[in-house]
Amino acid sequence: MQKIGVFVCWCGSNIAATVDVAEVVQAVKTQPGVAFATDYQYMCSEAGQSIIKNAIKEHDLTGIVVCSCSPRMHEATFRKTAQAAGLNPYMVEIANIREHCSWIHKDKNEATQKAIILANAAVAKVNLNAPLVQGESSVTKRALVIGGGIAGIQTALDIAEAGYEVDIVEKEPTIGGKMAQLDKTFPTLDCSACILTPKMVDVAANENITLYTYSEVEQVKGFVGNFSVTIKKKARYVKEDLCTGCGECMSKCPSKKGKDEFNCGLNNRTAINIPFAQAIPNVAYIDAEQCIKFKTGKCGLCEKTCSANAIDYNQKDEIIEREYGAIVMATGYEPIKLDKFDEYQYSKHPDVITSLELERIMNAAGPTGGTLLKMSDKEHPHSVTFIQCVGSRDISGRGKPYCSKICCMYTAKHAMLIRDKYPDVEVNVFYIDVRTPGKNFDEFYRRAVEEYGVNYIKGQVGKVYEKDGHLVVQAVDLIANKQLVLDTDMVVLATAIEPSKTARDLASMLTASIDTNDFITEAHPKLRPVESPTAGIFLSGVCQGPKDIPETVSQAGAAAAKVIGLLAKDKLLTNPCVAHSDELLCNGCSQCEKVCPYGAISYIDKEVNDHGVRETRRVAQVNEALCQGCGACTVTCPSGAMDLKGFTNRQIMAEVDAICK
Amino acid sequence: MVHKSLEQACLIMDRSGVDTRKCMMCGKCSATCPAFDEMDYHPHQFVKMVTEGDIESLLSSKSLWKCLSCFACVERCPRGVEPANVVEALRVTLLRRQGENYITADDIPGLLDDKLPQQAIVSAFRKYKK
Amino acid sequence: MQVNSEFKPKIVAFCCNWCSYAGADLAGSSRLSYPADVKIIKVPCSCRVNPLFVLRAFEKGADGVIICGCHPGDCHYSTGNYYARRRMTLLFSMLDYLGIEKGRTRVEWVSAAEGVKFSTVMNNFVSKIYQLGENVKLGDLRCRK
Amino acid sequence: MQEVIKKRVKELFDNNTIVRAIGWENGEFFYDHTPAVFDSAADMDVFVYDNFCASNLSKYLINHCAPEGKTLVLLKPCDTYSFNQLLTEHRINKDNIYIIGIGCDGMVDIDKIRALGIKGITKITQNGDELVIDTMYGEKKCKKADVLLEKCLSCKGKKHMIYDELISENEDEMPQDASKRFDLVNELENMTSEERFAFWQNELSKCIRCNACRNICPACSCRKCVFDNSASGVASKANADSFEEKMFHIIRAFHVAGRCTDCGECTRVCPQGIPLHLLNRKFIKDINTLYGEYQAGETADQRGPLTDYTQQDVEPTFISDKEVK
Repeated sequence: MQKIGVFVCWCGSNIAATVDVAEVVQAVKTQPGVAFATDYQYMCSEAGQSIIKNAIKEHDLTGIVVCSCSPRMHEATFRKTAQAAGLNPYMVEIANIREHCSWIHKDKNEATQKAIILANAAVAKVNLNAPLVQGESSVTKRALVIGGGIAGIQTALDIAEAGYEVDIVEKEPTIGGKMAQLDKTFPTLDCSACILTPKMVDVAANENITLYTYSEVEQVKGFVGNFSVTIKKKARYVKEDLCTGCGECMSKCPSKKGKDEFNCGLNNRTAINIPFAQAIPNVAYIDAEQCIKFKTGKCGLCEKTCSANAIDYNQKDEIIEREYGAIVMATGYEPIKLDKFDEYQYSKHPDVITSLELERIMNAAGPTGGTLLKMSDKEHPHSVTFIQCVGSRDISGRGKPYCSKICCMYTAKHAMLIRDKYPDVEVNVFYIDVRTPGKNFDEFYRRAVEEYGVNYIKGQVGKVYEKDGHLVVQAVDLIANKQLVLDTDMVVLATAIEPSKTARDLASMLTASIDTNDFITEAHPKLRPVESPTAGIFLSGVCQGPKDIPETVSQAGAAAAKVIGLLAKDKLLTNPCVAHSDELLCNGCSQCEKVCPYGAISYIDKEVNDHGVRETRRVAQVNEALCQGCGACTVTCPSGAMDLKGFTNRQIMAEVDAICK
Repeated sequence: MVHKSLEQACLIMDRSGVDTRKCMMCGKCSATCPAFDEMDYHPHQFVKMVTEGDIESLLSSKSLWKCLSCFACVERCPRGVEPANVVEALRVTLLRRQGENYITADDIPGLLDDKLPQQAIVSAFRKYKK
Repeated sequence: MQVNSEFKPKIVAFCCNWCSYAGADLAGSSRLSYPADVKIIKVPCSCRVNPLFVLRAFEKGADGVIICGCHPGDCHYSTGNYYARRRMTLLFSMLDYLGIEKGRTRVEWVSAAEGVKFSTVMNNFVSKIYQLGENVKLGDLRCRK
Repeated sequence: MQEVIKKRVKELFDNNTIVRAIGWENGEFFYDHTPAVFDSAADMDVFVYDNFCASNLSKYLINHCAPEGKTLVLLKPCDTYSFNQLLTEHRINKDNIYIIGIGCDGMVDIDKIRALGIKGITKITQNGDELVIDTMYGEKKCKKADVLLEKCLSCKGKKHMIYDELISENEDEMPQDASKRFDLVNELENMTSEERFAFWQNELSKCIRCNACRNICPACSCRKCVFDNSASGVASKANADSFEEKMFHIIRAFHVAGRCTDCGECTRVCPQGIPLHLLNRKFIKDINTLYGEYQAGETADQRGPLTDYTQQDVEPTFISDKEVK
């Protein structure tokens, strides 16, 4: 028989205002096994924990129930408390009477009765708890960063700096990501490439960093400290170790009609290509779908041109298997597709562009050499209209329900840069709200209005259409309460951003939680913002939520710090709530093996002593280091031989019984 | 006091099936509206006025009858607010106040004949069922 | 159907630790209420829910049993909810086949970010159980007081 | 046929291919054959094979294989499915087993003959499609098709799924019309919920928990059943009330869902005449419609539908939200 102590927390007024804690204490005292019960204002406080420790010693408690906030908040705290008093930490159960009770019910009697039932269920469970001992697992001292944009680069550099090996997997032929495509950065107007490319060079030069560009993560197995990852390195058809990046092949390549992805498809590129001058690695790749050699078997001009003999048309995709202790998601974002926003003519008129396209047009390495020109006739525009919130804050199903966060600031930047370089150009910005929370952000926006004369008009654009060869914008000025019809030469759409399309599949592979918008969920929105709830998976950059560059870099550094903290450990304690097979009940039928996602179950022939009958039987065996404790096997097992420690059949049924009493 | 009549606001929201509080005042409805210049109150204003319960001003406005029911505002609203449905609810409200031509849904079947266009029947039910 | 005004249903909600339990926490911290008739049991994964537990709950007098897990594809253990989905579909179909009201059992996918959904799901489920009334077809009469 | 089999098995004993054979022998009555273990050629003298050898011998291999050497088993076509399923689940080892697949044209239900009003039966012989029945009141005749066992009415065909050798005349015969297999399930499904409840309440209340259905079932072959295990939390030896009747039968059917070959033994052996196979068939029908056609035991390396999934599987709400009849 257990001797159970029950500790009911008031959580100040969070619980006590709705739940009569004294009544809960009285009620649980009548439960079998309960030897002691009390309440206190803050059980998690130093004083509260002392009450628990003292009671454990004084009453020789064998198990405790804390009726408090969610176990997700303080289960770990109270387990430590129990351990400090000499009790096995797994003899602790939490009855969640705050999130699941006091915070959602108003009627005090109702809430109190529910709290009593939740406490009774926890008591019933503890009655069947058994002490559990955590195992140990090793840590592979190497990290994987998925994504080679500024987030991935910063995380990898920080991890490498601490002396750990780190690999970057980037799906594009070069690292750099979106930041490499930007012209200037707000609010300082730094040249984006000038601040990014030194970091890219650092990555290439750092001996702790291995780069896998033009590569994708194919499969992830394992768990914190021991991930096993399959990486597919796609064939570049150019030998990375030989190519010098001289670009001679590009000048000779006759297939010049590929869309230049780096310039958002605004101009063309050759089939053999280096995305941009500062690409890392500075190595060409061949777009096999475009290459004449691959399509017809004839050509081979690049091979003839290359003095380094780097071209290899027979190169195959390479599969790389590596072990990692930690994985960082830094998969970034894409602007959304605008096919559902026909009213802005984006797909029909070349002078209606996205903000990212404008970045390329403004950039000296871009399709117009940095001169602001209309893409339709390469003429100088006399007026440019910006439309904000295109697809952001949209719950109609056409766009994204969230604020993309970066658009207000980059639009102010674009407007300012245009007015600065071309004072003759009239710039109008249609906005719903201008959001500028950030250091020097509002000052920056005000400068655009006050110093550079950008017209900010509160109101949205209803439609854009073409009339007599020029663009017309029909909009509203909400402050003047007027409908406006303006002629303009260019329209720039502040397009909503969404997580990279690869995020969902990767999250599935990593078993990281992901929300309905495909942002990866953090372990706690306030207190653990760079970790996934899945141990060993960390989040860096926009994959977790919209962010600008400074925020991304801070988060990248924070994720690196968490990774370093993990890799610095030699051993990790494992979850002791793992499956266990009773060899006397096991039929050896192999059904459990089939549903185990970790390959943790194997079968051995074992001599058993079944009530005096000695025989060799085929029985299931659980590798406790591999088992993560999901319990899929326990339900597959018809005889009930397979059970889950900490969540045994009898424990769960005891909870059911207590609730239904 | 911002709220003129919460009760009236609820009545219109109920009748139109539109939750006007979802509006974020972007003005896209007014930017889109082909009848904007004819109106005294504009689409984004209707929505705001319903939220605030200022129904009486709306009922006496000519905007109510200037709306073409083209549904461009419904189509483009990023918040799913459906201003045109608000207009329809306001029209119905006004219709119902005129005692003489107020009929109940039960009266309609008796008024139907074979030649009546489908659209008219549906619209009659829509008006009087609300 | 006769609705007993005194009727207070007993509803057992099995919630997976990673998504739905966290979703319930979020509903709590967002103060999104749902009836106190719902009592949550934490399980590591929806695939830990044995049909025996569901029947046990009904035996002991539950009027409704709901199982909540991560959305398919988002399982913390990759595949657990896929197995739970098949098991529960078949179990529910069997209960229906035996003439047990199918509204008494339900599976819903609620992520850690869906506090609102959690509360909506529970409100809807509870009102369904109020409609169905007391579970007399599948209870152990000895457990009735 | 009986003599051909007997001769061949004796040969196999004599040339030491096998050390044991599992077949049938006469029971209390001539229509009451029971499974039997033969340890020598001489033992085989009492072997029988006729219209009353319905029992599926595959399950006996779990506990009755000879410790050394090969054990022979006689399997009718439908029994081979159970055999494969047991192989899949590693309950038996093919290396120790020698299978003679024997032909079958359906087994006969003595109660159905009696139901025709034929009494005082002393002997039954088959003549083509007809059964010739000697009774104390003279010779009677009936069509064999009219008195087949329930399980034979949805015969899976005459083809053996696994064997070492065959003694069969009709191996290639196609299954007889099995389209009626789910007729009763459909009928139940089309009833109102209340009618179904009444039907099952009536049927399951007859259960005396003799466990015959469990013990005969080749899929239900746990070393120790959860219902016998005092530590399982659900142990029960007798049905105390209507809930426990349902609980036992739901769990029994659920534990074999996706593994049941629909051999029909549960219904055949139920002394209370409960149509237990209708529970199993409901699962089979649901599995077939929701997850694709699946026949347990067709081969020995299948992945069962409950240890498998697809990302697009139907949601349980499909059941919960279905229109109520």
